[in-house]
Amino acid sequence: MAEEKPLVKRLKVNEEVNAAMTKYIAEGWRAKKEGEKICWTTGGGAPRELLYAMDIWCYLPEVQSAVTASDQVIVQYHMAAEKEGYSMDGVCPYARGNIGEIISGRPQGYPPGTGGGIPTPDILLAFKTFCGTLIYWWEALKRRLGVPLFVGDTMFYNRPIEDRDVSYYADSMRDCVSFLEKQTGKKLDPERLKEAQGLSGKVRELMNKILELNKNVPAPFDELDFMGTALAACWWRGCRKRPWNAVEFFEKALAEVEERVKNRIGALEDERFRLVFDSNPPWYKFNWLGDYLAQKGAIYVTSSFNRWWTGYNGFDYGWCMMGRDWSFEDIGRCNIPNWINDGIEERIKYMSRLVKDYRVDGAIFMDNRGCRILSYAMLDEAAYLERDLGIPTLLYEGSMADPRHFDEERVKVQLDTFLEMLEKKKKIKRGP
Amino acid sequence: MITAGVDIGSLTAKALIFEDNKILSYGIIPTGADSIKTAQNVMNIALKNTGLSLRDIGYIVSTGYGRVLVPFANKNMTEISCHAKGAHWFFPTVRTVLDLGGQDCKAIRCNEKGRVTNFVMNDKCAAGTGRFMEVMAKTLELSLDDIGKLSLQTVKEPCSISSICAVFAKSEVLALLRRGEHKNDILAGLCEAFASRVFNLLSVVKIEREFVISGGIAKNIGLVRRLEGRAGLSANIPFEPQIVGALGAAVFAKELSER
Amino acid sequence: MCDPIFMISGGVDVGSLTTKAVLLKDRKILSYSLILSSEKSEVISKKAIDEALKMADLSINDVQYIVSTGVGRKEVPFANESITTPLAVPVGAIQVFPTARTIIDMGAENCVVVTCNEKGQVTNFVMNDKCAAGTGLFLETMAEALEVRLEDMGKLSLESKNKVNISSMCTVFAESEVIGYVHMGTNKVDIIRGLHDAVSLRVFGMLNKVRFKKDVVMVGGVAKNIGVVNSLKNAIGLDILIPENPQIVGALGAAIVAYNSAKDAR
Amino acid sequence: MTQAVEILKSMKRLVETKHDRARNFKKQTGRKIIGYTCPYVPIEIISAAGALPVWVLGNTETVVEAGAYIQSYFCRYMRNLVDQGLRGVYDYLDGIVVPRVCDAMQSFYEHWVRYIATPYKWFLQHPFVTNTSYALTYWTTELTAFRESLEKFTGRQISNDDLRSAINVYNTNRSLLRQLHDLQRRNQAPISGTEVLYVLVSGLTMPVEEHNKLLQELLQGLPRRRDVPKGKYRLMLIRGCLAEDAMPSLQEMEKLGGIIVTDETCSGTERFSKDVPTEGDPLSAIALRYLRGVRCAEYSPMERLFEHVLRTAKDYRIQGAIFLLEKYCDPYYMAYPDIRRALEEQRIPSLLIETGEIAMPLGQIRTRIQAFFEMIGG
Repeated sequence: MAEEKPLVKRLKVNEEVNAAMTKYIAEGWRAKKEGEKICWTTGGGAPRELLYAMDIWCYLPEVQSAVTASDQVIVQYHMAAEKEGYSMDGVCPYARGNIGEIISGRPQGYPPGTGGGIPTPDILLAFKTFCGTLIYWWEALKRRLGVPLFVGDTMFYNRPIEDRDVSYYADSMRDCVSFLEKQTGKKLDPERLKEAQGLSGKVRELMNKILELNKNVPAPFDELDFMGTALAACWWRGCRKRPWNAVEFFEKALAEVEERVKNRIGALEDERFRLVFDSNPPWYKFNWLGDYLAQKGAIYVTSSFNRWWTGYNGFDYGWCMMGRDWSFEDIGRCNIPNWINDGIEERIKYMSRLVKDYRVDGAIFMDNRGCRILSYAMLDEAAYLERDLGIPTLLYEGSMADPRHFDEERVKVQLDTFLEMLEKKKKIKRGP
Repeated sequence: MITAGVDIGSLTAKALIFEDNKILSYGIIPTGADSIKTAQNVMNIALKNTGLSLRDIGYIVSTGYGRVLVPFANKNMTEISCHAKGAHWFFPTVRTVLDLGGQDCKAIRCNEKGRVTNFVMNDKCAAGTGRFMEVMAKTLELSLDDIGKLSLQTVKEPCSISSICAVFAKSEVLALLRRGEHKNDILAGLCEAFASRVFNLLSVVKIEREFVISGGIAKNIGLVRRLEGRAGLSANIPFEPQIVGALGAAVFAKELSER
Repeated sequence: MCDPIFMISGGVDVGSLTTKAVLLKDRKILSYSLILSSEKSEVISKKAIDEALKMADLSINDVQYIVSTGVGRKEVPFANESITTPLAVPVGAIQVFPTARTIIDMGAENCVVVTCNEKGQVTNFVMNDKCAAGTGLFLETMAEALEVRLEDMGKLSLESKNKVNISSMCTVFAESEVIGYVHMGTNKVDIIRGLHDAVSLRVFGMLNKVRFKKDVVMVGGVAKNIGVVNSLKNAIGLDILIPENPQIVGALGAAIVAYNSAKDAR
Repeated sequence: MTQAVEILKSMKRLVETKHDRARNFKKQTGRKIIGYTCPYVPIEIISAAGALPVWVLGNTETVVEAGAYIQSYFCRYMRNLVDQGLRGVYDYLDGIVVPRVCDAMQSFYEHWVRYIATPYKWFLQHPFVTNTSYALTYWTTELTAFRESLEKFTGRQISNDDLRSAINVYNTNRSLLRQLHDLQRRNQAPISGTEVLYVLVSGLTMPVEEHNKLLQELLQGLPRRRDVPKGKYRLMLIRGCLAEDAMPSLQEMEKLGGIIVTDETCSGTERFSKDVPTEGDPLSAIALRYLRGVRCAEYSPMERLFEHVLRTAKDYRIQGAIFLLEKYCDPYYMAYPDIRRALEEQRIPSLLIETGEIAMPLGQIRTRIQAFFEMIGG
């Protein structure tokens, strides 16, 4: 029976990341009491380095919603938000979860040990580096919490990035600095920002190294599992404080992965199908998905998601290397590029590269009702992978953070059928 | 003067005869495909044992799904206004009315005169409508009346019903049956899902006591208990919850005729 | 007792509304059964296979290999193997129509569109998304609302002279829309036609997603609805092949798979 | 002098025949036609280039072919447009111009250029932040690039005088529409919301000069109109793009005794409430108008939107606001709860009606609207 097969061999470092996150939230509450500044900022190209350089505590409501989803408590927040009119179909499930959490006030002891959700902000910082929702969401937070908001902006790069784009970002960075200086009453120390950018660049480099190692057969780690580590990157890139110095997590992770590669240890005992995914995973079914695939010898070896800011379309993350002299333009050059903000052509190129470089047998995407910007090119990608690269592709219906859009039985049927398809394909390849 | 209210719902049609603030008589029949005929039939049934004829009725207000198709009505009004009015007639202190109709479910807030001050209706997802419960009763081969009682006699614990769509809830129930779950537990699960959805509607209009439940499903004791539990209030239920709409219409008819 | 040189194999399809069983003697259908899935899968699947066995006058021991499919496939105690519906259906369809390359399976709660190769192996497939339009349940609910028998809908819709547009794809909304039309005294046959057009447009959308190719076969309960089939034909501009017993194709496919596995076993 | 009613009828006809008219226009004038999707496209530049800007409008037809490219959870407006494109409804377009507004519109642009591929295409990188100097700088450069690309495509220089005259004629159009909007402020508005919709939409699909003529006649005729609409309940309509796809719901509202006297929609007041300054360098003037002059649930800061809604609600003495929101329209759904609350604080009740592919049938909409009127009418 499939069920008896060993499941995913997970990365040890993830436990440390989770512990650190719990601590960061608890510490944040304490620091807030002592008058330190808390900032809620957006994922993607928001200059987190700047916040750390100015000793501002930095929290990501997007991540928080992913966490409440994987803790299976997000639906109550969704419903709280829906009562106020935040539509289940119209509004991003992250935003609904986050706003609902504010509306309903957090239930006692949730999330376990975190002192109850992320600390309430003194500063709001939104950079539109991919979806428009971020802006509407942060504007809604501003109206609800009455906290000062700064909005930074980048364009939609369905064309090559030009110098005017870079200087536009750089200008908004400069503006952002004076905003933060006003809010904190402190001046930015350029050396601190240089250091933070360096750390951040180091994280990009390490992360990229690790992701490259999954090109090995068998794949040393499960791409879904690695998201646990990647969390540290999107949260604490540029943070030097222990235990949240992301560089350290990634050095550990790299060591762990290199060790596995050296001894030809795979994340699965018997790796049979190498898969890629686009968009987000269903956070509330996160481990379930990895293990269900593992039972059938299938594993995600790469994804657009984890590569979203290490750059893979020829963009040089070396811009932010340690010790280099930086300008706001440089920071722009390394924060702007991001596949989520690319046009269809670029995304297809991107997927094809992943498929070839990682020797992928099939693609299983979640058709993500929760995020239009992540999913808008999916059907085009799928068509291209199937028709032009002969890579079987499955789209199953779901939402990154709203379990009510996910029907386990139906997903199982589709996964089973699809993996059976791959099986047949393999047989044909091997011949009789 | 004698007035009447006719409520052509999607599942049942009701007519009520009303004189100097008293209910003379009423009739309830299933809504047929031809609603004009249905309206006449139900009106005749209501008139039958009053010795009155249509000519004796001074003013008639129609309401419900088929409100525009009642040939002998002087005016038509929505079930929302009529349910508030009717509930207010039964319980003058009422401030919140929950009407669980066949096709949709409405939470209504009203003032001391029984006038609507705020209302919300269920969106497309049918959990929270009579149709939903009817489909489930059929699926479980039970009569609508049993559902409530049985749902309170759970064997293990309530099954969790995740789907809010009537159609998918149906297949979910079938799956539970295939897995050999006990009917009562499935029913309990259904009523839980139902109650939580309906309660959401109530909290949108901000539930205030006194609160009245009208419509056919008010007879579902399992649901009523669960709603009361969530609201922390005890609900007022008219002796015949299905006629509240028709009654409201008749009361409006009285007021309009006096203008 | 049957001749040992022959191979007896069985397929059981436990659907959400009906359960079907098919018995094969080699690749030929010996007997089949179709009953309502009103009980636990373990029980109902047994009933189905027993009924088929009775008709073929065989006992369960005569059957070398049994494959189960459908939503209850995992709960069939006597099955040697279980496969999903999208895998079983094309195998069965190919058996009936060797030229089949695209199969539409419209069951009670799911609508699956599959493309396959000449061996009946799946090359691509898509399932309807959670909004249930385009499924048997959708039409069943509407039949109830219209107070007509589900099985009559097909031919009734053919009498329709003028088109009624069903705007909503949501079952519940569509139902109240239908009731609305009924209350307005709209001709039932026109409403039914409107429903069929709505359903077939949805399926057409799915066909586009898998980039369907000839021949197109339709199976499952809804395939018996001539109205849906016709408006789908008009939509895709191709003929659609319908097996004589569209509901048992899944079970048939499972039985064929069983036959092959048993043959390999020898 | 023609009756207002006659002009309104003719405008309705103009809308119904928009595609044929466009095709004839090309045949007769040989000019190019450029499609656009949103009020943040500076159409002055397009018409200064000698092309006819045409707003591509959604209709209520079922989406079929587009389903293979855009998922069902994108708004009908965008899915429907791609579907129309695939079916060749807009085959007369020489180009498409789409600004960066919402994610769905980005997706629309990407799919349009990929699968419908009009000869000319331009994605206008409109800043999301409208109140900074560097946003204005960026936007001005963007418009300069847009101007040049249009010159290349049409093979004709766009002089500043071309721009100025385009600005003037569109300012005229805007001020005429404002005059019409002023008439709706009256206690007994001489024109219904459904009629206004045709006035607005017809203007989006024809040469602006001709539309101006019609508007002038209409404005002369209206004050003397005898059969003024009977509607009792003064309503404000809030929606993204207001086009024919909203017509069924609008008709219900006004049939049941309401009258739409003002709106907050992209194709409505948002389009004409602000003029382009006529002095100074025309392109900079356009840039300023199309950056600072916008109030949209997409752009930051959003206060302008809230202020406008509340002010107009007061000016026009509305008794109720109808949020006629397209399902899956995330920007509006994100702002909706706060706008609704702001209106409630002004004692203005509101009703939410969702339109879209899996939306409510009219029967359901009717009940909600009638109940809403019974509530505000007492």
